[in-house]
Amino acid sequence: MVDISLIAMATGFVLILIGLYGALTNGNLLRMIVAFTVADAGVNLVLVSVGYMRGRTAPILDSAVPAAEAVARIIDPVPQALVLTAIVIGLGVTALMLAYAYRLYEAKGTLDIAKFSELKW
Amino acid sequence: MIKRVIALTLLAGLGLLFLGLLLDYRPDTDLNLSARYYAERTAPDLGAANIVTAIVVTYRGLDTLGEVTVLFLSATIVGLVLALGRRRGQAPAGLAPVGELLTTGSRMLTPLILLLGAYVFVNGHLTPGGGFQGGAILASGILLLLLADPLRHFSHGLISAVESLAGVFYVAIGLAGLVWAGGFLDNRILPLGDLGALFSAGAIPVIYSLIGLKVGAEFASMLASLAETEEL
Amino acid sequence: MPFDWMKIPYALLTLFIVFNFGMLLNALIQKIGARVGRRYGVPIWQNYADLIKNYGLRSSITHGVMYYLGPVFRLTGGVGLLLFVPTIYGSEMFSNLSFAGDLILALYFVFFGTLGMALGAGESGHPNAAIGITRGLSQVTAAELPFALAVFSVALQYQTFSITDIVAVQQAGFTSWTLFTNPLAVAAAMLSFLGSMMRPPFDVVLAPQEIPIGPPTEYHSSYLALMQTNRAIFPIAKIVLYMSLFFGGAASWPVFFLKVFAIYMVSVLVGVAFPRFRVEQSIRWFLIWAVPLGVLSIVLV
Amino acid sequence: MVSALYILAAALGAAFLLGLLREERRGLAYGLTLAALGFMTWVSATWVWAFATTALPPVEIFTAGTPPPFAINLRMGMGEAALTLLVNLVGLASALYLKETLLQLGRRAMAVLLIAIMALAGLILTRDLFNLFVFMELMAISTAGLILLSADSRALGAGFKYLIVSQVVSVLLLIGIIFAYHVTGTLNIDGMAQAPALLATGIGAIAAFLILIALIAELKPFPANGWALDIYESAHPAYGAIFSAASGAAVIFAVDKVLPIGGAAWLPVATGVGIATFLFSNLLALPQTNDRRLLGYSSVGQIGLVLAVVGQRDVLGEAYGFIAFGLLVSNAVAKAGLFWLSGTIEQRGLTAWAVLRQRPLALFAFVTFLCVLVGLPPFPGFYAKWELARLLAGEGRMALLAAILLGTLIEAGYLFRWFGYAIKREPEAAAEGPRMQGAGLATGWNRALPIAAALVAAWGLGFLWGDLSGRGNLLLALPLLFALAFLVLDWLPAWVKNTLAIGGLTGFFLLTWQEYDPLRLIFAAIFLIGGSVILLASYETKGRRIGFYPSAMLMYAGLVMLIRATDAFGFFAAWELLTLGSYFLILRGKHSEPHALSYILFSLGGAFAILAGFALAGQGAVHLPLDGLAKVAEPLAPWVFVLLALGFMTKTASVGVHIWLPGAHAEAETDVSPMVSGILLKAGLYGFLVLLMSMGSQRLHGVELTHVLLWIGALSALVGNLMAVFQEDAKRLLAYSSIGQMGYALFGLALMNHLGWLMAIMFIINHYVYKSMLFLSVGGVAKRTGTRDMYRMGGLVKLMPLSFIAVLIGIIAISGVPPLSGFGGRWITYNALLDSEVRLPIVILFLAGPIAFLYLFRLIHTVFLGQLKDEHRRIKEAPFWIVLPQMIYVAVLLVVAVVPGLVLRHVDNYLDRFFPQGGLEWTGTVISSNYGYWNPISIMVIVGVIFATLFAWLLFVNRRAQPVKQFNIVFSGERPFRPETTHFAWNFFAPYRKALGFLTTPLATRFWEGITDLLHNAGDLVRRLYTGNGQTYAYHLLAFVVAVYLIRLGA
Repeated sequence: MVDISLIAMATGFVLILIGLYGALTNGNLLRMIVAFTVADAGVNLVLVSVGYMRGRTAPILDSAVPAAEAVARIIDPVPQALVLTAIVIGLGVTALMLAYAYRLYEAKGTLDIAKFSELKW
Repeated sequence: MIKRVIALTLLAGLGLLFLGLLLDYRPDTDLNLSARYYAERTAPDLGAANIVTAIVVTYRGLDTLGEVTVLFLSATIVGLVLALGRRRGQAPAGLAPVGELLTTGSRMLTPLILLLGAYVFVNGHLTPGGGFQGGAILASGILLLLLADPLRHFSHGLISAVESLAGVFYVAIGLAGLVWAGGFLDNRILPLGDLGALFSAGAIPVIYSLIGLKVGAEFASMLASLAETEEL
Repeated sequence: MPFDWMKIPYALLTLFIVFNFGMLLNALIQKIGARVGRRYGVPIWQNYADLIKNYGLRSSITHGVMYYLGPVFRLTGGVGLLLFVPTIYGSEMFSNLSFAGDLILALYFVFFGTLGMALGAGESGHPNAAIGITRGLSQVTAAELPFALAVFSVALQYQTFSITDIVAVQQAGFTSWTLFTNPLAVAAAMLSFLGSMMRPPFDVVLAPQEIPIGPPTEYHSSYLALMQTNRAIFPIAKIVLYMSLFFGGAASWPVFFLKVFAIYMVSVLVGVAFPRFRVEQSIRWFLIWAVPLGVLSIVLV
Repeated sequence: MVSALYILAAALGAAFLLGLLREERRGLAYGLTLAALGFMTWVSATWVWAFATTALPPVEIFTAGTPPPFAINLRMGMGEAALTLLVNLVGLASALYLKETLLQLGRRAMAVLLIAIMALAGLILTRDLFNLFVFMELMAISTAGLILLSADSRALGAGFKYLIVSQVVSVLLLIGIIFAYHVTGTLNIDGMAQAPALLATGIGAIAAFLILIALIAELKPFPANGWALDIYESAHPAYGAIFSAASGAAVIFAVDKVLPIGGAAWLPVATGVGIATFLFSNLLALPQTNDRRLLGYSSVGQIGLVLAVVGQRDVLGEAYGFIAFGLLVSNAVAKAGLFWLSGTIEQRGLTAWAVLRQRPLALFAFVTFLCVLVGLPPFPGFYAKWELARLLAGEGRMALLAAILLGTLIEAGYLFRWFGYAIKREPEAAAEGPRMQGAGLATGWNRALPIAAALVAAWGLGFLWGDLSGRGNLLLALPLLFALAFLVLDWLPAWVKNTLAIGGLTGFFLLTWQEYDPLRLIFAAIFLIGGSVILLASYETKGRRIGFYPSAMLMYAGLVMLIRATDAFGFFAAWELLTLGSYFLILRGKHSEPHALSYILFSLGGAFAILAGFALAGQGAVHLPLDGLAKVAEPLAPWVFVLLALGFMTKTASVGVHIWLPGAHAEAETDVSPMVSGILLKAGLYGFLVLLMSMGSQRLHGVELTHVLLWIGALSALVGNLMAVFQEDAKRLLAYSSIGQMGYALFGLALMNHLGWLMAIMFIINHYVYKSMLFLSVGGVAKRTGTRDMYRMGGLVKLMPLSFIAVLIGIIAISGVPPLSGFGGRWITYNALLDSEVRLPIVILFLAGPIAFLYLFRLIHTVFLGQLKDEHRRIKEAPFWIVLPQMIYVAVLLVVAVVPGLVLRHVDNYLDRFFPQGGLEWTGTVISSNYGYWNPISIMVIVGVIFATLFAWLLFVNRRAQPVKQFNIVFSGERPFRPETTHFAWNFFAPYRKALGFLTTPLATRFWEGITDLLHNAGDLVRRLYTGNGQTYAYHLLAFVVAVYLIRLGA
């Protein structure tokens, strides 16, 4: 039976590729931003799926998982911590891109990226 | 058309890369070096029940500090970017009336959302979730208020005050760790208490609630800034 | 080595002999040219008459210092060249002041006169003078090259630059002349000799018909007299150099007169037969015919 | 010492505190920002001082009280301390520079600036990979924020493009990090580096690839750096300074930390990407017209160069830090300074920088930064490039060294072209803004201070790197100090400085002349005594003459250090100093800007060939004494010979590389032309002497190299003289004649026998004397008549007799006519030719000889003889100070003509050491060789006597002759009424041009113009790659990633 983490990772990768494809082919700024968020979601999915181990539980020490048995019972907590930071950073950049998109729209009245290419060569 | 073909070929190349990762990936059978250390040492050293919180707040505290700064930065820059925009000042014109269901729902739900958010970031070191998740919940409450009444004006002064104070205290705690305890952002400046209790795991709950407040405030300021650009 | 004063009277004696020989030779050659053209030609003493007339005249005008120095430079060049080269081989009396420098000095002293003349004529302000000089200088660059190559190949052959040594080697009968031991060099040198003798086909420089007598246009009376004296001495001095290098030099005066006359006739004979070259034609002619001979002479020595 | 964490904490604390202050308390907020930055700078400064003075090991800083693999640790070593100091200093200076903008935008902008600097410091200090990612993202976001400071509306577009690219980079980096963690079990960089096997195959290899390619992408590699250039062009210049100096340095240090995890296979990749970026960025910078975009290309190129150096760390060993930091620090200081300078100029065109001419101090800063960038002495880049070349050549990586030198040459090209515009061109639109007067650096004090700091830092670092290099600090060399002293004394009047200069030169000669052997003594005499004689002519110029004396003294300092140099480094440093000094001198001419540019390019090209030659000869040895060239191993020796010969040929303007000389010498000022022509060309010959003395003759593929030099010398003589014949401009005629004379001297040296070298020495002395004399006299005539075209002059002998005498003696000397010293040179030449077995080149040399007559006569006839023009009727003799040196030279020429032994005898004996047989015998007044004899005194006497008698006789006969008026000539009956029509000067040798004109077709000029056009068009074509569309830039990035992956897969 294929391990759940492989499925999650595969979907993560597919999401990344879809996101990047969207960012590359869509001229509209907002569509690009949404595409990047899709890619970020894919990345986060991959991050989480790396730490998973079959038949283990979440790394919370409580009545169900006493401190002594922790080593044998819990999955790898580090990717979980990393994904937390990755999500927040992804959000920060997306918020910034939205603000930029707004100002670009206000400046040129269009959302087509090709229109903002006066800086070239 | 040509753009699509090029995009597809490039992504095929990247996909090849990812395929290489996917196929050779063997999940671990038991915890690796760092995970094993965290599993064994978190309870006795830091006294935190939620290992992920322990990692996020203390072991990799600098990351979180960086992360909070990222959010602070985004909020500030969004404020800066949109402030530049608003200087030309458009007064919002007449508004479409808001649905009755939304106004009563928000009046009832908002306190509950805020309560849940507070609970999440206060118990960060015990139950799943923590500062960021709690802050996000708080922000969703504020978003609900905004949806209900788009003209509502949030006092930026209050939000940035909360934000700054939380940030300053966070850095102060970090420095305190450096001066009194083992290192920067070390949580052993407060008693560890016993595992599972509310007041345990040293400074972790304090830090995490500060983070919760700060994240909530930052989201609020971002939403407020974005709302004020509403061109009705 | 102490400078023995007796050399000066001997040198003046050589100068006197060569000067008179030059005057007569020029007149004789003009007479031969006329007789070929079925004319009587000038009397043999004609040059003396012109010279005395010019020396007698007193000019009251000058175009400035350099104009003054032009003829002086010219004659100094002619006389100097004669004295720096030993005329008669073997005789202490007639080796003139050749202690001062060797073949290279002679080679370069030829230009002393030309340079001085150029400056003087330039000063006169007459455009034709300048045009004549540019033609002369342009032609000289191409004409000098084969001669320099020939001289160098001779120097290579005899491994010396001192003229007396070169002549000494050629004393063993006329088969030992450079003419036979190094014919290519002599051929190149003789072609270049034609170029330097200001006779047709290379006399565009002072072309009588086209520009009133070229560089010395503005010169007259005593200035012209100096130039005429030089016109007598300078060709002979150059021929002495050719004679010493290529035709075994002269052991006595009669041999000297004969050889000089023979070499001079070479340029006359060629001159009679050919029309005048323009400057670029003459340059091309030298570079196409004379220079390869010179190069071959150096490579094959 | 305060722990490095306080740097991060202080910045964050201040940023958050700013939130508390009310909106209108901006002054206080600005004060707080400066205080925080000041504190951070102080902390890193104390660390740098601690590491510099005590042998402190790098300090590990743990967070969260737990050892590294399980928590984030920071390291503070010498490298980190220096870089954080650099970052904080640039941040502080930029904050100062941005005073108005920050106060206008309020506390938010200040917070963003603080966090940006903190992010960079974090990037440098952290040893944890994920933490590196967090700080990288912080830097990306704060960059996007800071771009908004710019008043340029296009900055928004640039910001958005940057965010797109940083999103793609973060995707790759995160995937790489998580799989690297999965494989190695740790996130600590050092932990990963210790387990290279894990990251060598399978997932580990791909993870390492993703991490490293993401980091390298952040370093703006070619072709994926369109976004960076847009930021440089549109961002506020103060931010441009931070972006290029600080963030460039921080990210390159991060790459340096993380590179080991990719194992040794990654070094060639880093080098490849780095060198490609360096070359292409410099190529694309050629066609740029916007100053900030040009600076952008240059900084992207420099970072590429440092990346290439990082890629060579295995070869560079312990000198790696010295080189990498040298290049990094030079780039940082120069770029920051240039960006701040660009802030004080309104228009963005390159010629707009001509406004700097009103601000001498700013102009000095501008040229200092350019020299720091190109890596000229005495700045750090010079020492770094020397060590780099030495080590690369030692490892046989000549292709890489060639690429680096080519890139640097192109960079020097567009930078000095820019400097030429600043000095000579007029700014297009008259800047209607406030006319900025006074010597100040910039308008506000807050803009002047950063520029001044960068200037002081540039010179200070030059001093520091001089000490660190262990090769004798250039700034402590007496001659260079003497030259720099004139910088300080530039406010004095010109004649005071002139006296000081002459005193300095002659004093130095008198102090040191015993130390030199006869050969070097001649060169010392020419450089010092000759230089001071020419300087006499400089008394002519009144006023202060800003910039002349420092440049002149720099050239003389370089020349003196050249002959006193004993090892390759000293020689090369002197070579570049004299090139720089002479470039500034030539640039002073009115229309000399294009020629000065071609001069500096050829000279630097030659200098780099010499650098490559010395590096190859050294084979990695730390010190290479000059006579060590003899001990170079066989397979390399010919190549070293070729490289060094190429370098020296650019200075003696041999045929092929001679096209810079005519313009440079003709357009220079009156007293600069003799210096540059009479003295500077000898440096090239001195180089050849050193080369031939140590290496002797070499064979390459069976071809005898000195034989090739013979042909080049002969051809230069022919081409030089032939071109001189057809010139209309007097100074150009003399310039081409110099090419011819240098061809003779090179021929003499290449004969490789006793008399050949003696001939070359004779030529060196003669050429200095008569070329300086002729240039001075022509300069004097040009000053009086106002023109240099010969056909406009004529008949000046009556009005300028002294100049005429000088030119007369000069042309007699050059043409080699007996009484004067020129004949001595010719006589030795003939004897030398007889000695050697050379045959064919002689033909060309003999043809070149008489041609000298043509242009000499043309010069003297058209200028002094012939018809006097109406407008010149009342001109006076040349100024006294210009005529005096000429008369000195006339005297010297006569003395050398009569007694050549005075100088040549010692040299002759000295040359016995190299070529024992074939010397001259000096018996009494006769000088005889194996083949002939020459008695200069007797020739002079005989000629003099004959001349005097005839002259006296003529004077006696024509006692009453009066000078006649100008037009009183036999003009076939007509009366010439206009001097113009009767002065034969224009197209003087028309028949000659018909005959041999085809030899003067400008093949070399066409060849070199072809190359420059090729580079320009290539640059113009390739830069179309950056279409300006943000999405296209994302394509470039992905294509770059996939391409590098395929290349690595293939390798």
